[in-house]
Amino acid sequence: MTTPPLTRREEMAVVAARLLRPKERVLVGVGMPNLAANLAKRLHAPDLVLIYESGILDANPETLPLSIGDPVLVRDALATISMLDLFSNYLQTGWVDVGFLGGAQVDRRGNLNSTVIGPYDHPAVRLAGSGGAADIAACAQRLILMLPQDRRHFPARVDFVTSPGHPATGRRPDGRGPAWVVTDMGLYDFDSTGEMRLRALYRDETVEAVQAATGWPLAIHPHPTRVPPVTPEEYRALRALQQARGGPRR
Amino acid sequence: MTTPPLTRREEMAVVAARLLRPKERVLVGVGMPNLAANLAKRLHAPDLVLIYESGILDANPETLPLSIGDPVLVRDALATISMLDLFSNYLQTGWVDVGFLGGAQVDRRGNLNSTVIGPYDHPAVRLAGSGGAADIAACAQRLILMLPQDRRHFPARVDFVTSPGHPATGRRPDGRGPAWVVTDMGLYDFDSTGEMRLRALYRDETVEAVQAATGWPLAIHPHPTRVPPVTPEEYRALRALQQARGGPRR
Amino acid sequence: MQWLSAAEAVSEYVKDGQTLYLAGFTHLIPFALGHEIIRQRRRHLTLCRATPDLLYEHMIAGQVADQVVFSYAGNPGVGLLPVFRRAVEQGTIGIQEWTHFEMVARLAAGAAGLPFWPLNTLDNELTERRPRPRVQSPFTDDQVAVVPPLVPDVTLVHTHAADDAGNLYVDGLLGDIREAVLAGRQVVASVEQRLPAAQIRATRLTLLLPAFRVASVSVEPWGAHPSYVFGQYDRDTAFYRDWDERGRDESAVESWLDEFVYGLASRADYLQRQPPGRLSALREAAGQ
Amino acid sequence: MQWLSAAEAVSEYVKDGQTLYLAGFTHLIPFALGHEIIRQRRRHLTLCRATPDLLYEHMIAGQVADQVVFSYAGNPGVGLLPVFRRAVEQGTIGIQEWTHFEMVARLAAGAAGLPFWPLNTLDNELTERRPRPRVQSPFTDDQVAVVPPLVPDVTLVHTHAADDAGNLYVDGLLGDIREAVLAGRQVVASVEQRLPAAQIRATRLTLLLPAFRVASVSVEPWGAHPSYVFGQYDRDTAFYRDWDERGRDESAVESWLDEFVYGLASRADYLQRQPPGRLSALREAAGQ
Repeated sequence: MTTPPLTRREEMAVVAARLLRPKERVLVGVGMPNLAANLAKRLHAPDLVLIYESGILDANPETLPLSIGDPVLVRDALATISMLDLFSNYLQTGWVDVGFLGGAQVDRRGNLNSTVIGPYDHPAVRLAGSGGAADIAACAQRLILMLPQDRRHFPARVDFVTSPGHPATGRRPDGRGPAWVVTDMGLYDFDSTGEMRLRALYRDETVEAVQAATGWPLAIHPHPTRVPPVTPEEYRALRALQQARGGPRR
Repeated sequence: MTTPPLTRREEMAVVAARLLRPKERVLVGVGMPNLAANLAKRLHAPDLVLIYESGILDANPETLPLSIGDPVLVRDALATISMLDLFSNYLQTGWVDVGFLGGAQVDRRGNLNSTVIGPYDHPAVRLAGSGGAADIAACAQRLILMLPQDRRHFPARVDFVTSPGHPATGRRPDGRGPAWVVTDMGLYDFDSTGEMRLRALYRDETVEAVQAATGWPLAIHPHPTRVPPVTPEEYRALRALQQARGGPRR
Repeated sequence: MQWLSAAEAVSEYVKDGQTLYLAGFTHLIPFALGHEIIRQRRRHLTLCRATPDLLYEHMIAGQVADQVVFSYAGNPGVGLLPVFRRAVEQGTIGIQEWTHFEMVARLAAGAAGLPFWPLNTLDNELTERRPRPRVQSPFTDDQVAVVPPLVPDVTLVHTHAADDAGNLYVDGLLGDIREAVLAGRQVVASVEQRLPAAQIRATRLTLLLPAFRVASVSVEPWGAHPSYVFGQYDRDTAFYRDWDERGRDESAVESWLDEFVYGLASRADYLQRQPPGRLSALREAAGQ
Repeated sequence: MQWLSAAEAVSEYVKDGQTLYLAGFTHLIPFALGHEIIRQRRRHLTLCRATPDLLYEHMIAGQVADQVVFSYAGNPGVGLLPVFRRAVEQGTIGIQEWTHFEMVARLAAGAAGLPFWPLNTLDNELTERRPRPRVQSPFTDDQVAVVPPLVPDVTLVHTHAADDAGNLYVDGLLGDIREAVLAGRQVVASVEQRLPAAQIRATRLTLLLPAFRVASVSVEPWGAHPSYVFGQYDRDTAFYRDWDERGRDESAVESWLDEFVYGLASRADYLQRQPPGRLSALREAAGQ
């Protein structure tokens, strides 16, 4: 049996999973956040409460769902509730600890674009739009963002602010907003002024390479570290999750 | 087996039941309306949709419930929904055809008091209050009221307007409001100005007696009739309903 | 979420001067928890309930409340509430009165963290006495009445079951329960039974509230008596009927409280004091 | 409530120029009814859905729509919606865009007959482009954002079952369905099956909408394919994945519509055209 190394994209999921704490309530977005949250639940945070904007409370999927409304998410969930109930009585009232989002562009304040590339009225690429992302960004206690890093995904200015990050004037006064950005080059937090800041690099990345992939002069933590390597346990959990993906239901 | 004649109170239930049309959606109040609505369902209106403010949709009680939240109402109901859902999405939006209420006092405009006898701040008798009555009076397509008739129950002015009737200026402009009042002396409708009007008398009542039991100069329909006598079928249905009351569950 | 006895839960979470909502509309009224509040002699509470019911009769007689916030102060299917009535007529308790729709709308605003809840109903004498502001719609000419949120310090609730994690489940009449638990800053629950989640999913029970919003759960069989738990035991209508007379006599109320609340250490003792056969008849009536 | 074929229901209730909401979030998407609208060549519709999904891909390609009102125009778990994307990028369709919370809040306002619905979220670039007014709370200093009601002329929905009276029942993911059916002026439903009420009550199905609010019901097995009916058949993820490529090619879309919509008289024909074994595999995946 071969054991191929993780792709950088898979390593992102491991790094993001580590940011989730036991028992937290995570509103899980489409795509990579979904992989990362399900991974955390199989590692250090088995009591993680996975919430999906389709109205699924405390999902315990046997296999990795393709979408956020898949039957595998419903089968062993604690409950399905209406989206109105979820957004009004859980998200709006601050019961979601972590909003976990992907997107097409992020800027230095953590503003996230998932709406459009180019002008809104004459789009070069019309993307999917907010879904619940703008609501989640507004109301979750803290946000974890996941994007691949290059000048296209990290422009000086996002083409559209779908989900607002920290204001230009400083961190969000309510203590919420973007907390972490996980990319395929490094891990970022936000400093006391609400500016995105390099916190750790993957083993083979350099500050220079990261800066070159970023559309603005990047803030750097006084003591940036290296992302700890993927452990054998993390590796096995990720592979198991992916092999179950799309497989037949037991 | 003896067949005692109906009490006048029981006859009121028969008269009120006749006012309900097949398939109507009736929001049923505590007490006599409950008897009348359940009677109609066993006579000419088997498809009557009984709704109770506790959140019961389309009740089909085997026996007469004591209260509007009794288990017998829940057992064969189509569904139980939250009171918020019921009041917001059914009552408020005009889906209730008939509001069916009792009370302690009614006046010539159909204003209903179920809150207090005497001044609100220094009550002679503190009654139960609105419950859903004020909401039902505001939103149901038409109201049927049931009260015993005497000068205490029919004062010139109610001590408190719990559930508003027709404005002093005329009938309610939205076409809603009190449509019928059923008492132990007669049956009343409301004329084009929104004034309560004698429509029919029980067989042994006189206009003089009715006027004497009323705290204001009573309007009288140009051609008042007699309430048709209780039919054998109505008699049997009422007795069967009452005998089942409080009996053991089959 | 902690598993506590009812006595521990009340001791830990219910404090003098708080605003409480003891949820349940005819169904699932948390008598065990309410009686515990009386036994621990809490004072100066604001007691909110759409229908004060006999539970608040007991609590008013137990002098725990300064104020009652309510919408229907009747003895369901029987008549009035004699203890409440006496307190209001004699001015020994404050009241704040709403319609049912207003009460649940206030809870809904509390549940959603909104500063008001809009509703489309007519004004009446209550809204004249306690003005109900109107808000102009920015989209149309409509004005709509609004009520303020109700956010209880503690919502107390009794449900059919909790699973091992402390998730709460119910069946049957919902009434105001869902909005009341969602609105509470803390939720203190008692349950008929604790069951494994897998066993619960095989029934018709549905989730009321996830464990992460529940402060404590106490296993209290018959915790809703003399109200009922749908499918478990029926309403004790004899108790409700008898109260109509008992409640009019202050000394009868006192001796009832002495016998069934103050003089007892727990709910188990309360159940032992019930007339022979009464509880089993209520189980049978529920089809058990 | 009438029992109609899907063709009759669309013919009777769906008119050119109307605002429609075809409900269902990933789950229970009413493909049979939507395809019937294409087949009957309705025009100038305003199509509302939180997630346009492949159903609105088909309907946009079928030229029934002037405008799409939505909050997430993605192919769930796969990527974007190529037909929608092309129409927007080329300016051949109008859009009105919201967040998920705003969409369901608009439906909630429609369902409750309210002139607006309040919500506590931040402004963003969408709310700058399409100003979202704020309303001052009369009780506190708070201002709260409000969105206008959404009242579809017709809400179309697919559910697990209807009983003989036409009451609609569902299980599993609710998404936006409940608010969408409550908000619609008319509700046109298709169902997997018609069952006696007594049989339904023995299952975990719950009431979605009482018959008195339903205009018509059509029995359409597999009426949600390629989306799913929880417990009946799973999502046809292969179809969703394949669409990512097929949808990019206008002529491929045209020939798909010719083969699976225009060229067919009914849903039964559609089912016969599915690749062998595909439907039975979806049933098995759902544990049937």
